[in-house]
Amino acid sequence: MSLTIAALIGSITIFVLAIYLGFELISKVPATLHTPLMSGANAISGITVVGALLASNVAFNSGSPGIAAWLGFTALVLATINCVGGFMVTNRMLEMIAGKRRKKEVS
Amino acid sequence: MSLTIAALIGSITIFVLAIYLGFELISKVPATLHTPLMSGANAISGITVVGALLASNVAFNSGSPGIAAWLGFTALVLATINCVGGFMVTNRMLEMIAGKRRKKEVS
Amino acid sequence: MVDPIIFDIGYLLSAALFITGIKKLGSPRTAPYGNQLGSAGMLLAVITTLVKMQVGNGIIGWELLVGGLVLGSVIGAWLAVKVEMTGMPELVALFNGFGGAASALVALSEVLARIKTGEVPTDMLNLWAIWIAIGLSGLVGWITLTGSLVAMFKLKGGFTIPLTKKWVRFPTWGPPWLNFVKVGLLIASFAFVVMTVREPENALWVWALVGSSCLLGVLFVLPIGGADMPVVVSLLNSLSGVAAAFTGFVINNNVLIIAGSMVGAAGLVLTFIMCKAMNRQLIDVLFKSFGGSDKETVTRTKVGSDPEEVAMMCDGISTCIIIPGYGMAVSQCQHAVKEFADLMEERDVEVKYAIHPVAGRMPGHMNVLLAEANVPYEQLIEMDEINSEFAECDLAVVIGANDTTNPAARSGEGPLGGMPILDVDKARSIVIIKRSLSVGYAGVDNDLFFMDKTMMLFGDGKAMMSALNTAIKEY
Amino acid sequence: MVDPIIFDIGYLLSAALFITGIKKLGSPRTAPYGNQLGSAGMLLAVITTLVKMQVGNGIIGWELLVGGLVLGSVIGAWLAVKVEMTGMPELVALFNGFGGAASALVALSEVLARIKTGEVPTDMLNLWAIWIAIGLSGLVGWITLTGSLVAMFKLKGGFTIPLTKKWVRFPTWGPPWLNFVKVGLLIASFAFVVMTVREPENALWVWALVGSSCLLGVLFVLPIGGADMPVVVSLLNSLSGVAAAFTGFVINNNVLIIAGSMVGAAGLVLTFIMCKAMNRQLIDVLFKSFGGSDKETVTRTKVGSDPEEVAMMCDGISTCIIIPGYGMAVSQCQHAVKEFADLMEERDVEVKYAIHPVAGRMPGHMNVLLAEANVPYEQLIEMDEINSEFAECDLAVVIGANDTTNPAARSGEGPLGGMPILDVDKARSIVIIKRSLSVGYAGVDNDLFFMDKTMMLFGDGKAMMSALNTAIKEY
Ligand SMILES: NC(=O)c1ccc[n+]([C@@H]2O[C@H](COP(=O)([O-])OP(=O)(O)OC[C@H]3O[C@@H](n4cnc5c(N)ncnc54)[C@H](OP(=O)(O)O)[C@@H]3O)[C@@H](O)[C@H]2O)c1
Ligand SMILES: NC(=O)c1ccc[n+]([C@@H]2O[C@H](COP(=O)([O-])OP(=O)(O)OC[C@H]3O[C@@H](n4cnc5c(N)ncnc54)[C@H](OP(=O)(O)O)[C@@H]3O)[C@@H](O)[C@H]2O)c1
Repeated sequence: MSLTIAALIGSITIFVLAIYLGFELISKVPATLHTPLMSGANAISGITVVGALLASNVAFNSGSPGIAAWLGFTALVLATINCVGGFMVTNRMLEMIAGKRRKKEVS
Repeated sequence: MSLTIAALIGSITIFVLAIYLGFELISKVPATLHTPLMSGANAISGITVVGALLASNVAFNSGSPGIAAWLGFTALVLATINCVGGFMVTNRMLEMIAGKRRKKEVS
Repeated sequence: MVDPIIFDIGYLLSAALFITGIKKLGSPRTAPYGNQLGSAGMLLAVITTLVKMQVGNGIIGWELLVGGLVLGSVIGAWLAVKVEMTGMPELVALFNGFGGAASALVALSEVLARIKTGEVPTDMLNLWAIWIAIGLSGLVGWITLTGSLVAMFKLKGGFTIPLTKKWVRFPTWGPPWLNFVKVGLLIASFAFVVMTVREPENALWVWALVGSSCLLGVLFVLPIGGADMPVVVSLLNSLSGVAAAFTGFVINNNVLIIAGSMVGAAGLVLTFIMCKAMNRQLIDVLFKSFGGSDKETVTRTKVGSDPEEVAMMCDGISTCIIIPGYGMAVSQCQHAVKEFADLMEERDVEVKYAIHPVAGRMPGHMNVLLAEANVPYEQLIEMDEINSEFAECDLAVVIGANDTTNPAARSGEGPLGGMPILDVDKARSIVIIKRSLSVGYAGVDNDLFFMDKTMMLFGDGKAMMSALNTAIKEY
Repeated sequence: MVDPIIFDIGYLLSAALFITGIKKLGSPRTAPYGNQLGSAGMLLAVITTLVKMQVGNGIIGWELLVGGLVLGSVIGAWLAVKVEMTGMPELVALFNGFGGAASALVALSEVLARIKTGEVPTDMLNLWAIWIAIGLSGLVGWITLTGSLVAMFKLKGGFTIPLTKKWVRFPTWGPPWLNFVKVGLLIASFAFVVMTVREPENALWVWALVGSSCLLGVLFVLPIGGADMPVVVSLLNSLSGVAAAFTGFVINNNVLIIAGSMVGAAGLVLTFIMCKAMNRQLIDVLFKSFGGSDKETVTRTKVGSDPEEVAMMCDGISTCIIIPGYGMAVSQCQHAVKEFADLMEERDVEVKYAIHPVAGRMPGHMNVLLAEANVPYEQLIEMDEINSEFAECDLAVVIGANDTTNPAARSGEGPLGGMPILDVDKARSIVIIKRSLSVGYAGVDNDLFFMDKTMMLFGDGKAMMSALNTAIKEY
């Protein structure tokens, strides 16, 4: 798990590019979509679930699952709630806004 | 100059992100700016001048500057023409379009 | 040699899904698809991680990992399904807090495990890079957690004290000097981050950081009025993305970095967009308190009308504008409202809905509710467009809206000062349905109620609307 | 340990400058600033590279490197300064070709040097990654070079054969079967790339690739009519970006990857935007030839007028629309046109300019020229806006425009079919200044010339405009 300087620079480059991209992605959003967009983005920030998986596994693998392991497990549960709940609640909101509209367009 | 798999993946990630970013950056451009934008972007693609510098130096450093070295040198000249000429010609076009307009705004 | 590439491709693909997902979420037609893309990306990332761990050192606690995932999914799904439309903003805030907490916990777990097993990096580069990433991830993560929790309670308006079942209004408190405390705490937190790097074996600094950043989150949101909560939640959402990105640096994983920093940036943009829609400056939102203060005592009075009287009013008009507000959301009377509109249309009245951008408690709140009640999209008119029509409108029916119609906003002073409002007072006659003369979110008295052309229908939105509909049918 | 980080920060900063530069280039107010940011990024990247090389293994051929940079700068600056406004599109195409060639040459130099010194990678990963990057960089780079050169000559319209001084029109030739040849060549080129990887020591495949891709570039542009060249140049610009990105993989440098792929993507977007402005589908542009074909022989005739007659016409009108076209650019008569407009305005005539999006030979051509002549920006009206005003216009003065005014486009057939045009034929009277009755770029006869209300002023644009101005002053 040792870091090389090249890898660090690569990560920082990716960080900067993704920030630029984030700024560009969203330009004009109608008020109706503010909350769904916020909640969808929030669900995506639950990607930390990947970190939680790694952290709890590393901690449990290390033999003596102390406080670190259980912190990792808590993180896992919270992150999963964030993702799953977030995507579902976003979906519910969108069903009502966009779902109806789509139906109208078809008919 | 050996490549690790992590570095390659990092580069590919950067490649993909930059492509996304490129697509997002430009959305609506007034016709007046089509040519300057094209020519400005073209000048930026002259960034290959960095590659040309490295290539010609490596080739000359290798002791016997054969065909590879002179190819690198040619690349260097062409890339520099592309950058310098490109930025200057873009500037000339913009001076006429935007420069005039700015002057008007001030007065 | 081929295996590791597959995992990286998996991560790259999931990052691409996130990017496309966020992009599509920004436009009405593609938003549901965008959300699906996002969740597909998440699933892919989780599966990739599980397989990678199994292929790597092997997973020891399969039951635990899967258990955690299942437990989280069940809780998340349950919360998402059972919440009512009015409770959505609170839930989003809660989820957001969980996300921040998870990032902070991963960082904490990592640093404690490393200290315990003595895996503290010895070379400068690794120490600085990893320890700073851990510190920042914790700092931002804990702020997100406690800030989001406070925001959630503020959105709810308060909480019941356990056992006593007493409802307590959540306080909004922020004297000017608090801003100095906040700055001081922020500096202290950064100092703690630096200290963790200088004494990497000492867990004390880590815990100090946890404490200071948790406190910071609370103090950050405490002075902000409930009306500004959506903006704050959006900002906290941006922070939770940043926390995830820092966690990505801790565990050296690109997909966290990409998704996290993208959400961070996009969330910030959204925050500004929302500020603009609410006609507020971000800096004012964060450092000047607004609304949610103690309600003014109502001194004036107005005699209420009854549904029959209003039904009579409704006869013979030709244009009617319906102005829904937070009260419609609370009493869930959108279906009754739609029925009222249908009754009016049967009588050849032209019906439109005036949608204020911040009516209700979340942006787009009214659109969501009315869409649920099958109101045709074309009848929902945005503020800017409909304001010119009030002068030609025979009857304006205000259902549980208050601040968004309050002419006091035009004066430019007070908590509502400068907020654009619906020009309901220009209508030929006005009916207002609410339970009392009491104030709305911003806590400002509303002259509209006391105008001669205004009839007040006091009562719960749903009950009153039904009564009105019955009265119209019988008239 | 600190040193290498500085270089990487330099590269990262220059990438950020490129990104911001491209973004700013897309909006009129910020475009000049965007261009400066881009050039600052380039300067930073070059300096970073030079310092890094010196600090690293040391630079042996300083004179050569600096010499190359200076030589390139001088040539580039000279070309940029001496070109006339009308020649800009050609110059951009030429520069673009140089950029592609540079990428291809770097790749070629790298592969030849490695073969010569025996530094061919032995492990699969390096071999595949580097050799494929080299192959693709060459493939795309050579296509860009030869394609851009052909495009340049097409934009010029032709070339003088050396020694004989004979002007030859550049041919446009592309029977349907040529598309199959192109596909075949493309497949062959990819096969050569694969072969370079399979026999990495064998330079033969490299040269085969050079040949096939050069040919491909020529055949790709040869069938495309001159009128579509701007789109093609934009597409080639995108390709030159892609070539630079592949070169980035070859020399393992992120700034090349970022700048290159960003230009690649942005160029593609711009290509589509331009297609849309010219009302063409990209696929039609690339695979169906259009315009630039042999000119039709003119059979009808029309008697020309003289400036005095037109000066008389100009007296007593109250609205005048000026329609500039390619002929104004060729004869450089924009100042005379502005003088004409001033004369009209002195006589209380309202003057406007009708700007067709593809008038001239590059988008925005007319705006640039008229801005040079100090025409106020508000008087330049876009096609969609001004078309409704022709019916109320007393006099339309067409100066060297043809296709953009040709009513034949409305029929939907022929090379002009479907192109939106300026409704000049609706004006009450029309004056057209051009040298003859001959056709414009698309090679279609123009009924406008033969209408009764049309007066033709035959002659060079500048000469004719000056004569007209004198006549008006003397009238
Ligand atoms: N949309 C957003 O993003 C957002 C988010 C947070 C805050 N805000 C703020 O919230 C406010 C929204 O304005 P608004 O006009 O929609 O609402 P409001 O000003 O908050 O007023 C809502 C009114 O509904 C009435 N009401 C409550 N429950 C009811 C029930 N069951 N039946 C009938 N009436 C009921 C209340 O009066 P009674 O108590 O007399 O019944 C109250 O005066 C603005 O100040 C806005 O800035 C907006
Ligand atoms: N803007 C772009 O991006 C772009 C790029 C490439 C091609 N195109 C195409 O170019 C065409 C542009 O239309 P347009 O109406 O501007 O031009 P056009 O249709 O090409 O016609 C220009 C006319 O100017 C006359 N002319 C040439 N030299 C002259 C001189 N010295 N003095 C006076 N008149 C002169 C020519 O007639 P005489 O020979 O009789 O004098 C010619 O008919 C369109 O077909 C467009 O699709 C546009």
